[in-house]
Amino acid sequence: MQGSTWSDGIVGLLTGLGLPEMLALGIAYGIGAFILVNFGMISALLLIWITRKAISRMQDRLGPNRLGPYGLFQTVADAAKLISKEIITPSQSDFLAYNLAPVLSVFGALMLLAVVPFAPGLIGVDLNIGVLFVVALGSIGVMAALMAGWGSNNKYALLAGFRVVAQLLSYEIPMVLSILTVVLLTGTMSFGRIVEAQSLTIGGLNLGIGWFGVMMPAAMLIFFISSLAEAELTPFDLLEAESELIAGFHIEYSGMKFAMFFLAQFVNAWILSALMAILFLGGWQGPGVGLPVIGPILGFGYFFVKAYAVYVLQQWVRGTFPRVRIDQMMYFAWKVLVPAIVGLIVAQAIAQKLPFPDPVIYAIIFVANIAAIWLVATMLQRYIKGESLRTKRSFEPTSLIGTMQEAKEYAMY
Amino acid sequence: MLSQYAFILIMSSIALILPVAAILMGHMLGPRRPDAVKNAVYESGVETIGDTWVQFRAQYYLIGLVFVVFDVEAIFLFPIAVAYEQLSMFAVFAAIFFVLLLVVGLLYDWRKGALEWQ
Amino acid sequence: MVPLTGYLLVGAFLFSAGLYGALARRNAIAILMSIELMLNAANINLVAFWRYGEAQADLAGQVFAVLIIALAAAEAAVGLALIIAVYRERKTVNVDELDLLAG
Amino acid sequence: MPFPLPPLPTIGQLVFTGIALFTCASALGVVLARNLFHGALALVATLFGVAALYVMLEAEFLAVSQVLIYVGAISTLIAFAIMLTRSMMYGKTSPLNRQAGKTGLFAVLIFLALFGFVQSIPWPASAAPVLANESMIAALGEQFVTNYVIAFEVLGLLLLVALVGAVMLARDN
Repeated sequence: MQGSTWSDGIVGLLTGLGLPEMLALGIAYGIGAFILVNFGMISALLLIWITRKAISRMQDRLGPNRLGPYGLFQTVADAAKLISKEIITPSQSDFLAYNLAPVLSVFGALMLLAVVPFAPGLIGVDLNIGVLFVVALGSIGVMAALMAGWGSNNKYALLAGFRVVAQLLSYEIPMVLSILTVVLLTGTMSFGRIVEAQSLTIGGLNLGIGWFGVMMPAAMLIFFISSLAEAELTPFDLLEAESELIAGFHIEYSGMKFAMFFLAQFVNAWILSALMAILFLGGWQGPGVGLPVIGPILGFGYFFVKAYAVYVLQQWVRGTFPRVRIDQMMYFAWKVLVPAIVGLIVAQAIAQKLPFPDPVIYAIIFVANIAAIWLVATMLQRYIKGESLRTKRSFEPTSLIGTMQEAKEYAMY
Repeated sequence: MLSQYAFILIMSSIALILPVAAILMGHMLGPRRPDAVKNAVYESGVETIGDTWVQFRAQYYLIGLVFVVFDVEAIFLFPIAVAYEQLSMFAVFAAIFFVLLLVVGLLYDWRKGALEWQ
Repeated sequence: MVPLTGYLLVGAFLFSAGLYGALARRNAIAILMSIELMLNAANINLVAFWRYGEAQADLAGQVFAVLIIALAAAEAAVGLALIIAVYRERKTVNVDELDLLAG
Repeated sequence: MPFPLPPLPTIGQLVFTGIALFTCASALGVVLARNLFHGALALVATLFGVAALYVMLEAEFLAVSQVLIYVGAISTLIAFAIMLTRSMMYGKTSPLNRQAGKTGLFAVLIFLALFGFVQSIPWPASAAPVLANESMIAALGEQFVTNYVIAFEVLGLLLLVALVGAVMLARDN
């Protein structure tokens, strides 16, 4: 079905030792899966360190710097602390939902790693429906949030759970549709082939810079914004809004159970950045990946550099933007992102059927993307103008309120 | 193909066992001194009044509704996108018509204010 | 390989369970969930017959099944909206208390 | 005469049995759960089981749409509706109506009839290998907009009507 994969070597070795092929494959898969899952768990420690360092630099602080070089072992200490904490179970919580929720949320995050292509041939499993597999796993996170909110028997947790679900659902649509633009272009849903399609071969040499993000900046931007919302990062972290909802749907969780939600959140954020790198920034593609021996190693490096770069970008946005209100969150998802991406898809679908050579079609898609960005920018500008007018008015003397006509700019919304 | 899903099966069992093991370890290593106040529901220190199952607004349901319809749309568009190279012009228009039908639905909800958070 | 009978029996079980739920539960939402079970039972049979049947290349079973899944989504959306509307009027979703038309 | 041992089950059969038992048990949970939210969780489990059965039948696109639409969308709607109608409040009374006993007997009879019927027909025990999977998804997409284009467009219309109608029904006013 596909070329050589990572499991071939192990299977060959084991069958050479006289094991039946079925068992060899099972052992190989077991080893691979175990490595992947542990990679997810351990990289979360690193991610937390990166996050704290990045955020603190933006806030003119040093961040963790005591334990180990650059404070690298701070998160290890934190994990040790969390593991030795008492796990408090609130009275009247629902045993099934309360205890299953943290497990499921980690499960949903870790399983995503199964389809991430790390390097040429190094992908857990290159499913034909890889893209939809990722989207489908997102629904496990939704269920986990609902279960946690409901199971804790806490009004605030339930309310936050509802808000999380509303937000995740709203931003899942633009995210799925922005992935659809890539699928429409490549005609495949397997991540392996999507990355392979982003090479740029000139004169038999794979330059590896045919990234879709260059051609489809609007789709990439929409994916990035939705991934911020899906990862519950700051412009869209109103689910944790401390002033209203205490701490979100996991308020009643403590110790390791809380740590599980925490871990799932970081792994999720990283995988979303990795997905952006895969879908729009070429994954492991880069100059020199076509070379025989050094190529795969270079590809591995490229992938991680890109994924972590996008992750740091996420943190940058998180460190700079203020939190949106819930009505703005809804407005942005359904009235800005969804129409923009649906329009883009229709434009791209038409462009791809035009009887022109490929470069012309790509140029048309690029122009459509730029137009979409411009449209979204103008719409946002109008919205912000209306908002700032409203803010200004709410500070005017009360005697004037009611006597004034509604401003035209604001009345549009 | 089934061997690919064997990997998914193996990995999902590992991905389930690991968090369970971590939580059980937390249970074993951590102290265990529950009391009534500690186990009480946390509402910023204020005593809980009434039931948790307060009435929720229908807005949440409306979001779910629009989501369901667009989710179904997306699931149909993905195989069409995979097959896109081989499609005839008629098929392409059928697909675009399908998308436009749902856009009409979105516009209707927009006009009716179902997408606003009141 | 698993014989076709296995899939059909799972389908039969889901159908019977759904039937029981649809007829015996009092809560309208529970009835809706039971109906979803019955739809799933039908879907299992469709896909199983497609897989074990002669005309695999036709994909009719799969197309039907996807259409039914989408149909179930529409049904659930409208059905639950109805239940919510009824709840708003009558403050109950127990079907044996909803006897407006019984006179 | 030695008693003939049945052949050892293959791995596929073992996995199938596990999935089938899981699915049936959670289906029972759906209809019998006193707590409606537990019923919804059992429904999610059942739907996952059915998706796994689709994978066993090598219909992976169907499996993933099952998870996406049923688990991701419909179950969420059901959970929302449970909260909105405060159905948790009915936990004290019986979840079953007066005719539950008769209905249970009826359902068991139906299952037995189906069981006997299914057993009585010599179904094929194995199937031809499925066609290459990537091309199957493409073929599926092509079928939607060629052979089944009417059904496809009608479905689009139905979704539109559902969207409009359900929003009208569910809005607070």
